[in-house]
Amino acid sequence: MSTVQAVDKNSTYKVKRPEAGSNWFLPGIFLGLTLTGTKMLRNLFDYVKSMGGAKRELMPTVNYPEEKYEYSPRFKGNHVLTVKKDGALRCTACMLCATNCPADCISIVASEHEDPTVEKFPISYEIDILRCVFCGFCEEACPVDAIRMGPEWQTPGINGSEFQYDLKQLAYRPALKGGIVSVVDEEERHKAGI
Amino acid sequence: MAEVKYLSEHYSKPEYRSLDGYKKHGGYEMLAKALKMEPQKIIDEVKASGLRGRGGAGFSTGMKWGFLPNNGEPRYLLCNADESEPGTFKDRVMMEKAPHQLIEGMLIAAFAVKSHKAYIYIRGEYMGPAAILEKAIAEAKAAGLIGKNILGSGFDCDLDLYLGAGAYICGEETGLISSLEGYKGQPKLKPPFPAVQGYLKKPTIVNNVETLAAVVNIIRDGGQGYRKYGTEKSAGTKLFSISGNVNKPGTYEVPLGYKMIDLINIECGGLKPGRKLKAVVPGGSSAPVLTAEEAERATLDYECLAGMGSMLGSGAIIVIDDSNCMVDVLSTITHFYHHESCGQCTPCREGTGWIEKIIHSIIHGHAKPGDIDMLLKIADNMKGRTICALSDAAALPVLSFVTKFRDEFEYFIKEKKSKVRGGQIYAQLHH
Amino acid sequence: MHSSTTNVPMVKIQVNGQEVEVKEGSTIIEAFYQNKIDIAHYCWHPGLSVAGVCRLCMVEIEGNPRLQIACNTTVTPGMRVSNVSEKVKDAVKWGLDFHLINHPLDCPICDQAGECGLQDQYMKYGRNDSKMGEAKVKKHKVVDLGPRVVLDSERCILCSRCVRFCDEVPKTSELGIFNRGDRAEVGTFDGKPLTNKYSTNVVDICPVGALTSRDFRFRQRVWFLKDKETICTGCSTGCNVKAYYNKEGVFRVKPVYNAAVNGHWMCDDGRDIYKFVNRENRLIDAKLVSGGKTEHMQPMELAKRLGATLKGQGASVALVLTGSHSVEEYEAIVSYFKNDVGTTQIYHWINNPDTIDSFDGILIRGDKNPNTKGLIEVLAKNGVSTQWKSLTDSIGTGAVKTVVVAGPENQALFPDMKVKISELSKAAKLVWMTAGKNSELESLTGDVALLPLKTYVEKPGTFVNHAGLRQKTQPVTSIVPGALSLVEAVQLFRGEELVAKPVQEGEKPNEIGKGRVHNEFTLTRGVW
Amino acid sequence: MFKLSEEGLKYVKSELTRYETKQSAIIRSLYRAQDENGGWVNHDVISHLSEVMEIPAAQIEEVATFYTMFNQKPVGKYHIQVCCTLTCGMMGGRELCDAMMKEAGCKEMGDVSADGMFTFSKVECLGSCDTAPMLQINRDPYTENLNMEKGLQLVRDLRARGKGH
Repeated sequence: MSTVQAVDKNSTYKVKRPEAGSNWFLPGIFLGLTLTGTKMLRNLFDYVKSMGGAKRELMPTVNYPEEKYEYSPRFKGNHVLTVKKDGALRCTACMLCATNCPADCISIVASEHEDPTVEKFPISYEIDILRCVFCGFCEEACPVDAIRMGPEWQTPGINGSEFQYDLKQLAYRPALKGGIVSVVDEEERHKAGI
Repeated sequence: MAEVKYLSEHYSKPEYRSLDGYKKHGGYEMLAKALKMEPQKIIDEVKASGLRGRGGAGFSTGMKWGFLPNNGEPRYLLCNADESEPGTFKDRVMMEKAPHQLIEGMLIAAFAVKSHKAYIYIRGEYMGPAAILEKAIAEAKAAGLIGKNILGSGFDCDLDLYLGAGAYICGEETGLISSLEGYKGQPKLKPPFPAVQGYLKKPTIVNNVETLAAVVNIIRDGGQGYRKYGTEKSAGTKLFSISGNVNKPGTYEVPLGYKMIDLINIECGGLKPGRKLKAVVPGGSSAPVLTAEEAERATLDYECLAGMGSMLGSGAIIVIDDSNCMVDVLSTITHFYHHESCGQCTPCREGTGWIEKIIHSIIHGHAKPGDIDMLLKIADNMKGRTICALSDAAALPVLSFVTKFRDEFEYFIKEKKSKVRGGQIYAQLHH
Repeated sequence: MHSSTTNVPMVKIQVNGQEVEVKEGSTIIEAFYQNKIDIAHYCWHPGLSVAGVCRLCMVEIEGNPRLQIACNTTVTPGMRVSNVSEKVKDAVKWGLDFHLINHPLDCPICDQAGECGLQDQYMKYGRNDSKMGEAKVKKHKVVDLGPRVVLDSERCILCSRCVRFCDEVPKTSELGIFNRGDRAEVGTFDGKPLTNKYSTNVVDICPVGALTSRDFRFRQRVWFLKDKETICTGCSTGCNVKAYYNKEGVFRVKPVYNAAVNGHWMCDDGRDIYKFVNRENRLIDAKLVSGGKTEHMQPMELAKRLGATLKGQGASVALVLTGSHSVEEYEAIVSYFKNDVGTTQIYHWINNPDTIDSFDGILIRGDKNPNTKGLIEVLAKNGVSTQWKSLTDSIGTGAVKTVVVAGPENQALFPDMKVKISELSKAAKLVWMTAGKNSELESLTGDVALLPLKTYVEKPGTFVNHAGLRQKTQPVTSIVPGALSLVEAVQLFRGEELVAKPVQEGEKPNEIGKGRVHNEFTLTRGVW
Repeated sequence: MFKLSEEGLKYVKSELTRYETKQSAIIRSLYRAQDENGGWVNHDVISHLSEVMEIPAAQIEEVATFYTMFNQKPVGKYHIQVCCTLTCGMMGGRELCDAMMKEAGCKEMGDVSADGMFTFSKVECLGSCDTAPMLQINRDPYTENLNMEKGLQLVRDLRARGKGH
């Protein structure tokens, strides 16, 4: 390192300057390359070894969309309106989800059901997915497990109206294969007269 | 101090039922004597006799008559012949054997309380006694004993028979009054008490059949004369209806203060051979049950039974021997009260239903251990919380049966079968 | 009961340690109610007789070992009453439990959820989880009691308020409690449904969701609704009501207690009055049809234009007024037409002359306008006395060229609407100011101007009821933003700009209803 | 449509004036109407009585459904009401009732047997506990001191008598 000289006469800072001729950076580059090189070679070697699929877990990257990341069951994805055993909607339009929703994106219109034991059900149930924050409050508020946050999350749409999910979409979209039966009905809770 | 036929002297004579037969044995002389007396004198005489209500409450009749306000309003005298307390059938015997005794007693009472309109409210199922009474009233009317200017005394009083239609609740004073007014027999709020505002909001006196019949003898023997039988506080005699596991069930008139165990063993011929006394319900189904040793010590008067935590009530003694399962007996009682609750007050309407369902689940083997304490808590919280005493009547048997025979209930819950009868005993819930 | 003017001696008692004064002969629960002290109760209602069947209003009276029910125990001087002692709390907890053991788990589908007596009082006095494991009693659901009321017997707690109401107010005794014990059910004798003119009041006084209104069934959850006091403009009684609304409009009205006007009740026709206020029945935009050309414009714009044409026309202009606007509006428009336009042709359109004085003995009056007396008062003050006939004649003779109609707010109450439209459209120029949408008006040809008006829920105003009682109302919400009230219309006729007036004293939102004791349902949510 | 007979109408009219208020006549008029309507009270009976007595129909229905002796469903020629409370319950009233029901061919309580003869109900205490077990047929005086054979024999006698005329 060369001698130190002050920047200007009356300043107190001292600056260290490299000697002339010692500032070409090649060794620095090689030093850096060794790290990426070893990583690259090891990955390449692992990838070749895993071609047969034996050591698949060694490769952290996921080949989306062929491979999909496995989310936990508590994952809060798109909403699902569950159904009863006979396929009718489990939801009785009690509006608790709409009340509990912080984003106020659920709008329900209830109407009379001819079967007196059912009495009330939603004729329209809309969720504005663009405003939904996927917090799961509706799922917590629902007394009869009529709405759940399902595992799906990749649902693109082209224009705004495709993000207004209506009853059919929420309960009977093809991915649900005819509707998910609500826990309430599986346990035959109503038979016990409670 | 065995059986005394004080009121029921001529009951065994068939002609006593007709007017002439009744007159042959001194009938309606007391009415004539009373009509010459001062009404207030009669009330004092009844008060002096220490006569207490024979229907179940045991309230001093003289005092009750004294509550009438003299504000010039028309007064009504009602005879409570609705007798639906399980175990009680003494009124039926009195009305069948001596209808005129009741009529004479009512006329004297009506004169004493200056009432010009009297009704006999009889329960709907008593078609036999109702027909007999109807005929007796017709005879009395024909003989000028009912209607205008009775026996020339200037006192007129109309007596009529009102038919109930099957409701235990109409045995309660204000329930009877509501039924008489043509509504559902649902008790009215008290205060105001019937003596102040009863039938059609006018002062009303409601007395039991036996109480009114006793008035005739009080006029004959005077207040002190009536005290010949019975104890200091429970004066006079009382007709007891004894049923259950005794050899000779029936109606026996004994002076108050008579030992209960003597009545069971002597008059009623004791229990069936090989059976031991297990419990006695002393005063109709609403009286708390007495265990066998309590029954041994009990004497038949208001004070002794009250002291034992039970009550004389309507004097209906139900003898239960050791062949019966107490849970089963209680199930019939709770079903009775659930069926008879008039449904006005929530604690009684829902509580009786709840209690019966718990007993039903005990008997059918799907009861939980906590149910016994639950029963006690429900009964405790029904008692004293309603307009009339039916909730107390429903709670008291449950409290007494469960506390005094708790082992049978616990055995039933644990083993799912009766401790006494083994196998699934017969107790089905029928609505 | 309260409104007896004779000075009844007062009695001093102590309630929960607090000194309280009450009229002699009143019951303990009235002492609680008048001093706004909380007490659990269902079957007692200030406007009905005492039933004493729910057994919740238990109080402990010093010197009395047993708990007494407050609704049937009259007050005696120096009585010390408490309903916060442990014994009472436990009794009320158990009393509530008895109410709840056979109650169905219907809250999700029950309209009363949010203002239900069981929910509110369970939260306040109950809060214990029921240990009832047995099966509940099953009863009839969705029973059709009549055109306006739906019954659910399982929710019913048999407090008999509805039965007592039908016996005591309309005195038609359509309701009864049939069967006995816990199988008892409220009901009508089929063949005689609940059709009396006050049937919907049973829905208000029913503390639970057993009786629900068919008109409001499943339409909205009550916690999404806000409420504000106004009066009912269905007839000249001027019942005090509370309108329940949110951004979509007004959903229902409930009566507010006002001893001087309607007590606790209101009639069934009044229940439908709110319907004309909502957007779907309203005239939204202003329209000017002249010389075959129709122009749609902002109401304020049309009002300015009309102002210009009307100024100084003199007697060739006639004004037709109905009894459904407020006194301030009448003063503004009548003085404008008298001074600026210079006409005295101001006519009062009476919608049902023959039944105008009828009265059903309780609340319903024949005169279907809230402010007829106010209009007559303003017309008299301005020395206007005209006969309707002279209007139709002068239209015939062409003396009157333009007719300005400050039309009816609620067209449903004006059966002669069609007749008047054809009568008045004979005039050369017709200016029709109304709040409601009307197909005849829209289809009129010739020189017509339609100006949308505000309804009574959107503007403040004073209404004078049949007895001359002046009642000020506060705007509840705004439904058609562009619409004008007559006061604003007159300002625009004069060419002035609309400027928001600062709120005067006495008109602040919570000052209007200060004097009134609220109906116990509207004091707090649900049964108090 | 149910119509009271000539004397029935006269009887009800006389009952209306017998008591202080006309409501008090409801019970006896219902008894009369029930007898003339084959032992049970239905909707037509109540509406007819309501017209005849000028009392709101709801009040009459309240009374008709409150008391147990007015049957809400059709009953057979012999409505056998077996007492099952307390003493009779202990003495076998319930077993007796079931046995008689089987004998008479009624499956459920309150049903009318195939031949229209019998209807059974388990009623509450009839006030004759000393002669338990006992029963009441329609509204006649009591049939007392029964046991299993007497009960079954009673059913057979009644069936024979019922077929007789």
